[in-house]
Amino acid sequence: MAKVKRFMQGNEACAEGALYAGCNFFAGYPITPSTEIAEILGYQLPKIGGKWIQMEDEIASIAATIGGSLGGCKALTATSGPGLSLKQEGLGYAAMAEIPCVIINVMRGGPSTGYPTGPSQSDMMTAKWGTHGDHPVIALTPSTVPEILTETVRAFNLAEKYRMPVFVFYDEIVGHMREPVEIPEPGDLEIVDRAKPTCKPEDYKPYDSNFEIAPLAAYGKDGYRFHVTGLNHGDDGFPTNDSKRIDQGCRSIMAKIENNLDDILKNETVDMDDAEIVLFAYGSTARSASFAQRKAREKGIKAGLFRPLTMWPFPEKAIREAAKKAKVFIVPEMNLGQMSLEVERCAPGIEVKGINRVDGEPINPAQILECIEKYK
Amino acid sequence: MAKVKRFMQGNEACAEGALYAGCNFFAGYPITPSTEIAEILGYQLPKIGGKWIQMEDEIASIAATIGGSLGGCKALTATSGPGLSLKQEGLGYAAMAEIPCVIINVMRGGPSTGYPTGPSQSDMMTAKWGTHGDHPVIALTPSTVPEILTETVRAFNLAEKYRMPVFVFYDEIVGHMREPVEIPEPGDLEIVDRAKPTCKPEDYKPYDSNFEIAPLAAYGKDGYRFHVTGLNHGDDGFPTNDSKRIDQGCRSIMAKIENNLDDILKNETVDMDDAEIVLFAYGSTARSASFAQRKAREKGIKAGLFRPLTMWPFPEKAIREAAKKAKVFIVPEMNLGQMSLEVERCAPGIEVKGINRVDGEPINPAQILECIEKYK
Amino acid sequence: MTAEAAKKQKLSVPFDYSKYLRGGKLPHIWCPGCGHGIILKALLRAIDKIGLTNDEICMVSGIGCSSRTPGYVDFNTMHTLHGRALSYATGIKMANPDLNLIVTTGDGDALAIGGNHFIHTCRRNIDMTILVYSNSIYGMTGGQFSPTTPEGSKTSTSPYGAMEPNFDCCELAKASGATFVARATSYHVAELERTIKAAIEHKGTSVVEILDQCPIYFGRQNKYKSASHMMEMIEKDGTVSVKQVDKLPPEKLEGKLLRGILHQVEGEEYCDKYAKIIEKAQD
Amino acid sequence: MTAEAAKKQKLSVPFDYSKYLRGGKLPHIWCPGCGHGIILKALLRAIDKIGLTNDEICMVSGIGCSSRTPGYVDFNTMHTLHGRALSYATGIKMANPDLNLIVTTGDGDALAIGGNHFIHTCRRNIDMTILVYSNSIYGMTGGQFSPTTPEGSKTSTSPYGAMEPNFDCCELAKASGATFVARATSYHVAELERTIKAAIEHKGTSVVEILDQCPIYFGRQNKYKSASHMMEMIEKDGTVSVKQVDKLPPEKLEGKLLRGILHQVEGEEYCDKYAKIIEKAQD
Amino acid sequence: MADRYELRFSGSGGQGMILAGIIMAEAASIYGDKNAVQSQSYGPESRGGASKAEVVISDDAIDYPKATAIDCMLAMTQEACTKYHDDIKDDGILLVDTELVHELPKGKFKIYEFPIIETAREELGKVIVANIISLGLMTALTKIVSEKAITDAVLSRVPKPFLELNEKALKIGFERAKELKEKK
Amino acid sequence: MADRYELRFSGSGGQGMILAGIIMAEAASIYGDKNAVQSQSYGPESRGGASKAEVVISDDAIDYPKATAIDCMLAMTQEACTKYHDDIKDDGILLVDTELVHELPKGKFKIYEFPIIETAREELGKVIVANIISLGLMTALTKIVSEKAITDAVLSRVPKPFLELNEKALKIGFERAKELKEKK
Amino acid sequence: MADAAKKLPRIEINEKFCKGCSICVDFCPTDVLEMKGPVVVVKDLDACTRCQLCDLRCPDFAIQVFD
Amino acid sequence: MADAAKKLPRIEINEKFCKGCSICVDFCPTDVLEMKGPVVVVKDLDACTRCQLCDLRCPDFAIQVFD
Ligand SMILES: Cc1ncc(C[n+]2csc(CCOP(=O)(O)OP(=O)(O)O)c2C)c(N)n1
Ligand SMILES: Cc1ncc(C[n+]2csc(CCOP(=O)(O)OP(=O)(O)O)c2C)c(N)n1
Ligand code: SF4
Ligand code: SF4
Ligand code: SF4
Ligand code: SF4
Ligand code: SF4
Ligand code: SF4
Ligand SMILES: [Mg+2]
Ligand SMILES: [Mg+2]
Repeated sequence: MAKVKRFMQGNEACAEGALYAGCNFFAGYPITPSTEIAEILGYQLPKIGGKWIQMEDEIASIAATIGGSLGGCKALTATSGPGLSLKQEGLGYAAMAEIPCVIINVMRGGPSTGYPTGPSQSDMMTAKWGTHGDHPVIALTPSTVPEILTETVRAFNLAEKYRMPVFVFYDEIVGHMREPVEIPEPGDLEIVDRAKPTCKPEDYKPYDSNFEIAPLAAYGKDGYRFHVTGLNHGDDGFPTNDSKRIDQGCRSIMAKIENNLDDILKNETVDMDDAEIVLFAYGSTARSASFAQRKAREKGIKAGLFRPLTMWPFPEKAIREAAKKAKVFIVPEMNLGQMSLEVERCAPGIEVKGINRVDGEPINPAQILECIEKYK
Repeated sequence: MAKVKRFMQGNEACAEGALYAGCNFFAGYPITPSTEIAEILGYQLPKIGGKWIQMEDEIASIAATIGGSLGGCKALTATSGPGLSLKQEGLGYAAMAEIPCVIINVMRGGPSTGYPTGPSQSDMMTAKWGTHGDHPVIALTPSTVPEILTETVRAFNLAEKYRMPVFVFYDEIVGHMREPVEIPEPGDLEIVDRAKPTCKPEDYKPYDSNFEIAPLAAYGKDGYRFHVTGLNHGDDGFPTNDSKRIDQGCRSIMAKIENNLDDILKNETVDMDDAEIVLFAYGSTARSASFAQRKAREKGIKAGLFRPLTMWPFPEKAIREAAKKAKVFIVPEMNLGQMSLEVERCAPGIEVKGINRVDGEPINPAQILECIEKYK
Repeated sequence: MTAEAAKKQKLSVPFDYSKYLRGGKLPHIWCPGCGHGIILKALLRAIDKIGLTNDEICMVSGIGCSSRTPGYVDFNTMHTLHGRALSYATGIKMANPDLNLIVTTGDGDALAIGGNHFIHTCRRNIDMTILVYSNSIYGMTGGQFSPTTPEGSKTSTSPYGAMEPNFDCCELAKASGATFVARATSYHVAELERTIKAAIEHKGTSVVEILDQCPIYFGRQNKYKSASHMMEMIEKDGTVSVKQVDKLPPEKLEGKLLRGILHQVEGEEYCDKYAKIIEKAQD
Repeated sequence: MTAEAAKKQKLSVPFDYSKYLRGGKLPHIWCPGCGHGIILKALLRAIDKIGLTNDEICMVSGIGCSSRTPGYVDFNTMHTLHGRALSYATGIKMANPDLNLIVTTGDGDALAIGGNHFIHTCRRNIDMTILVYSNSIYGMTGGQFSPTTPEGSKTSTSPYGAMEPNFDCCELAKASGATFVARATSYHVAELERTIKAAIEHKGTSVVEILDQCPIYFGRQNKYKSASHMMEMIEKDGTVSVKQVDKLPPEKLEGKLLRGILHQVEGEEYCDKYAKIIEKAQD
Repeated sequence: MADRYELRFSGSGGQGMILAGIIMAEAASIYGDKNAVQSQSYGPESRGGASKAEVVISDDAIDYPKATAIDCMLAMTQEACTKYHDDIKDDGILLVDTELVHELPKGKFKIYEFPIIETAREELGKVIVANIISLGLMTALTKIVSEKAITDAVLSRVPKPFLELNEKALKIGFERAKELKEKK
Repeated sequence: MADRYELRFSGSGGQGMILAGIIMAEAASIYGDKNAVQSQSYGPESRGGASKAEVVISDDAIDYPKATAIDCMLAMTQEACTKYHDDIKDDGILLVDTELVHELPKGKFKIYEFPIIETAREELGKVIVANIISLGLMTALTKIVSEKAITDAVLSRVPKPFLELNEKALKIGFERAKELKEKK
Repeated sequence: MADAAKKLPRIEINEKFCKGCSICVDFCPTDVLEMKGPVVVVKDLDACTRCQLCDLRCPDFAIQVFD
Repeated sequence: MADAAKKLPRIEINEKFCKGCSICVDFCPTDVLEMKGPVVVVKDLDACTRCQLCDLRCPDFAIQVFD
């Protein structure tokens, strides 16, 4: 039987993906252009007995989200630029205390209040470095409405699997545009649930270093009692001043990522085999890049498209690989050059050309094509 | 006559520097290990008729600081990691609205509450990318107590000159250690005051694009009335949807920095002329690096030290220059590798070796020397 | 006859708003029937009655429809971040205590995200006038419930009816330490003007909660026929003047909010106190 | 004689705290004479009187000396961020309404940086017990003034004497919507235990402001001779029980804070209400 | 059909232009067998001022979601017409409401004028269905979706009591478009 | 003198070890003609537990501010002694309080035992000046600063009524150190 | 005063500013105004008492009443 | 009850936990306790009324009174 196809908005697909993934907790605070996610879930979550709350601000929202997660729920919050800045301290807490949760950031013009209804991709570096201190980051960057659905599902899976906050970042264009989406049926997409402890309650250690990722119990649900803190802590979750354990703790939250790159990274590539001109693009900009890449190939130009769906961790190895054949990387972004810096770092000696727009307008295919032609 | 010499703590030198620079407004919220700055200024500022207030949190502190600045004061706030994360939205506002102010961040172990009394250098990237949206950043990184004084003065000068928030970032070690400091007398150090408008009040435009940096009037002090917003705005300070003006605004706040690198950058170099092994180090870590570099030279190893006092904007040109002769960059940092990424980007093809500690202990000279010896 | 000419003839003339308005900024962005414009006009008349000059005023706001007010007036003006207006205003006032600070803010801006700064500003009793444009909704973002949305109301985030209890903004201000607390509406326009005037004239933190209407989001979702309908039902019939309280039987008071100056006491003002600290320090 | 043996003999035995304490965590980090330990002990006795099991309780805190409480007790415990405990607790409670949420927080944590979450939690009337360890100081960071530091006090950030007016934590809680509001002290230990018990048993948001002492920072800077001296002056002589108010002449009440349950009303609890929303949605 | 067909619905907030765009896209992609992407521009205040919705229809996957060269544009107000007509193709179509658009732009594209709002008001008694009439017009003018597909799409979004009204509105659109075409 | 001379003052919070370190450093750098850097370690709770202050003294600029190889260490409690003695040089000095340190660590360094606290209590009636006695002892044992410099440094920090007491405490330190040395 | 001598007020409506909310119409005590399509117009100037309520309640600076 | 028959309570002091704050000493109604250097000791067990106030007010879980 054909799948149900619905014509829906990016933000709607996000809510749909969250529900598919088993999300049963949402806490948020309205902000353009992400508000629809909260609105839809405010309608849908009660229907399935899930919990939904509008908090007094974004700080409270991320805090409640983390609390909901520790209460055993799959928890989500959604916001945009200014809200992302406010959530930073809480995000660091989730990373440090290793609490799964998913954060959607629909990007609008910044900095500050900026251009609330204009599209942008200028929060990409904030995703990685926003909160103080070294912390692990996973950030996914879908380009289409169906992809927002599937990447939101993947975000929940990664969050639950790696016990950490996982971001989905997309720009206002993808968030507000509409496309037909085939609604997956149960079983169509993989769903990862949080590993639960199986040991005796008295043996339970929420940060047991015998595990790569220790199972996380829920407060009051499984008979395990444990302590959680944002201070550096030992296996048992209690604060420690032992410099060895501090070091281990700081490194192990990063190692979760580094040791599982194959599982976490996801890229789409088009015509990369012989590509001399590599377009590195994400979000709605990747759609323009794709258009331009097609046209370029039609003109016989050896252009390829590298489209990261996992932006953080950065696809360093793949870029280093691509750099071996490429003579130029073109990085179109609706910002003043953010991911292009990472490309530059990982493609030493290769020219990296940014196409940057910060005027509230999308980067159109013609602009990219023109740039490609300069390098052909 | 000999200058007065006082034995003082890093944080004390910071307060001293602020007063020397003409700081007459402080708003803050206590947090280890930066609290002494607030405490000292709470005692000193009233003595000179300056304003001092303890706000209810860090968000209010940065807001009041910006308000104080628009009221015509030279304004300061001071914090550490978690407070820095909370101030992010406000910092973006200051950048966007181009309001001078100085922010001290005394670095402790992170992420999250982390290790409040332990030293760290893990907020360096947050300085640059913490708030959402593209925004200009100046961040200074003193290594000694006397330098904290002089760099705090320089921070005020740069803030007032370039109409933007300027950071001074140092680690807990430099913040809490004590050294003898020669107290500069009036006139010893350059003091920059905010450019004031000279036009007729009705002609005044706070973002006049005829200036590289338009003069900033003060509310209620000079008879100029004007509007300030964190939205994208035109010359007159009012919100605009004109994509050209939005683009111009976003770029001009960055151009202030890019066009004045010579004025803003400041590095100290030791034995760099023939250096094959370049130590790139800052803050207290630079002191260890300096020790190690000396010892290495004693052993005949061609080691040099590159010590940025302005970390942001990144000394890209100087590093590219140094990369021409260097065979390796060694970057010791009390974090898991932050500035080393920038060095890597700007030294394409050259090995960049990080020495990283995140256990709450300083990086000692022996550790660095050992690393140098591996590359000799 | 121009207003000028009328004045000369000593006839009663309508108020000339233009001296306080920035040229070329009208019409404002507010929707048809939005109460925010009514408040702005009453505020300008109050300022005129007090006789403040444009230079003597600094108006600060956060983010929201209400917070767009400063953009229209020819004072020292600042449009800040969502919820933070009072902290910016505190900085400005400390730096320059001679300025008359007026903060225009929404129920969301002041009481949701800005709640902490609201209570702390009241506590400090720093001299400023806080006008809370209280329309029971987040207007700017398209109609989500706020901490003043009546229980049961439909909003875009309360499709099953709002379930959260409300703040009483005035009680909160009073309990926090504000020395002047009042409630007004955009329906009772003359009273509104008088209340704002009294609030500005009061030395210390003054809070005026002004019930007004968002016909577009709150109105439509809750089946109000028009802006006037909302003003009639919510502002006129939903409130009672403090002056009438004693005269009315209890059943007439039920479910009604009180209008007027609800609380006014003397209390030493923050900047005045700080001036004494300076004196002490310089001793 | 062991406590066990004593119990068998039906003699009065001291309370056995160990069943609620985590092994190996004592002695705690609090300074000699710090009131926080007294509060913790009273809390444990209250829990025992109610008969809650360790599994049924979730204790959440922010950052501060007071916020270290959860580390010592064998419940579900969470030490969060400065000021944010109530928001974390709200998430946990929503996810798992069967848990008894107890939040231990300081005057700085709850009322300075955490003020917004404090008032909104009270407003929602979500079922949790908020214990504010009110020692008039930021203890953890070395003694800066807080929103409850009495005017004139010396602290490390008020060298000329604190100039800011205080919050009345209980008034603020009440005005915000809390349905149970009480004040207690670490001096009146039996009353403290009873009050905490009543607070936990109350359904809805319960706030207990507990006056206690920081002899190290508040005490030393303000010339108190000892912890006992502070307890005597501030807690014993500085307060009056609500039960005695009517019996005392006005001059005996001046400058005194009231102790006891100051406000208790019924109000539908947040999670109960939300359960109804779920029912409605699933209809 | 070329690899992409681009439509733009423009007018002022409240005229239902975004809904019209969505319905057109649904007609193509859910009730037809094509692909479609709809996008829109929000004003800075999301209220008042000109607003527009764009629909790209294609037999293949659609990457760039915004208009590049418009095949057919509807303008329901003068402001929208003036602001947005620029990128209509030379062989494209511009449909305007006669009541509100007086100044016609210059260009090589074909211009059709029709009193859409007036018809909704006078013939159907409901200004609110002007956007549905316009969908009928656009469908018949462009033939980019079938009349059945647009009818299905419209009716799936309309509450029962209004089915007939909307069907009528669509039909009016279909018919008058034919007349318009014939006139040219 | 080598290019750096390192001292460590250790004990428990409240014993004035940090102040002692600061005074020693001031003696060297403000009242003497050397350079000095003082640093300290804060416990995670900044109260209770072992605490230490380190002073590096040199004729030249001092880069690394922490101890690398200790020339002279004071331990006022057993915990501090056990925790911090590790990096005393082979030819270094360890001075301990006899009352509180019972288990002496093993090492090639010289160990001096002296009842510092007891002397403060018994001879001067004020436990609080134990740290000043220790400064006297350290000065005389190490000769890294002059007696005049340390005296100036101490007295500049002491309120008038306590000048004499502190001077006495220092003198006791100077004298007893000489006796200790002679004994060895 | 005799009816003949009565001087009528002048009601100025700024059509560019008027957003047609009808607040002035709905609350005019003597029913002077009415909506005509999207803007307000004067229906019965004679009845105007110069109470200014229309001005005071107009959110849009769009109506003023002169003697 | 005759004095001879009086069964004395047992006061257990945990010296490892006691921080010497003297709260128990200062508030004991019958002056049973006293400070000895840094910790508390029993001075006059005979006077103890078993009121438990010392336990209730001790912040450090350091003193308990058994029958
Ligand atoms: C940090 C942050 N969070 C959220 C928003 C989005 N936002 C803008 S205005 C607003 C609510 C405004 O409501 P209110 O203050 O009541 O003003 P009104 O529009 O109703 O006049 C919100 C949630 C924002 N701009 N910044
Ligand atoms: C965001 C943030 N700001 C500041 C701090 C520093 N800080 C830690 S605890 C504290 C105050 C604690 O005071 P209170 O809540 O009264 O608890 P007490 O220590 O007095 O028991 C402060 C300011 C922090 N940890 N995080
Ligand atoms: S959305 Fe509501 S509050 Fe905002 S301008 Fe429109 S009517 Fe006013
Ligand atoms: S600093 Fe004060 S509040 Fe903190 S533990 Fe010590 S006495 Fe208690
Ligand atoms: S002035 Fe009064 S009577 Fe005249 S039109 Fe206005 S509201 Fe009506
Ligand atoms: S109140 Fe003002 S905007 Fe509304 S209809 Fe009347 S004149 Fe027009
Ligand atoms: S039980 Fe009572 S009488 Fe006995 S020692 Fe304790 S406080 Fe004193
Ligand atoms: S109250 Fe407790 S800690 Fe204090 S002296 Fe007595 S037993 Fe020791
Ligand atoms: Mg509102
Ligand atoms: Mg406190």
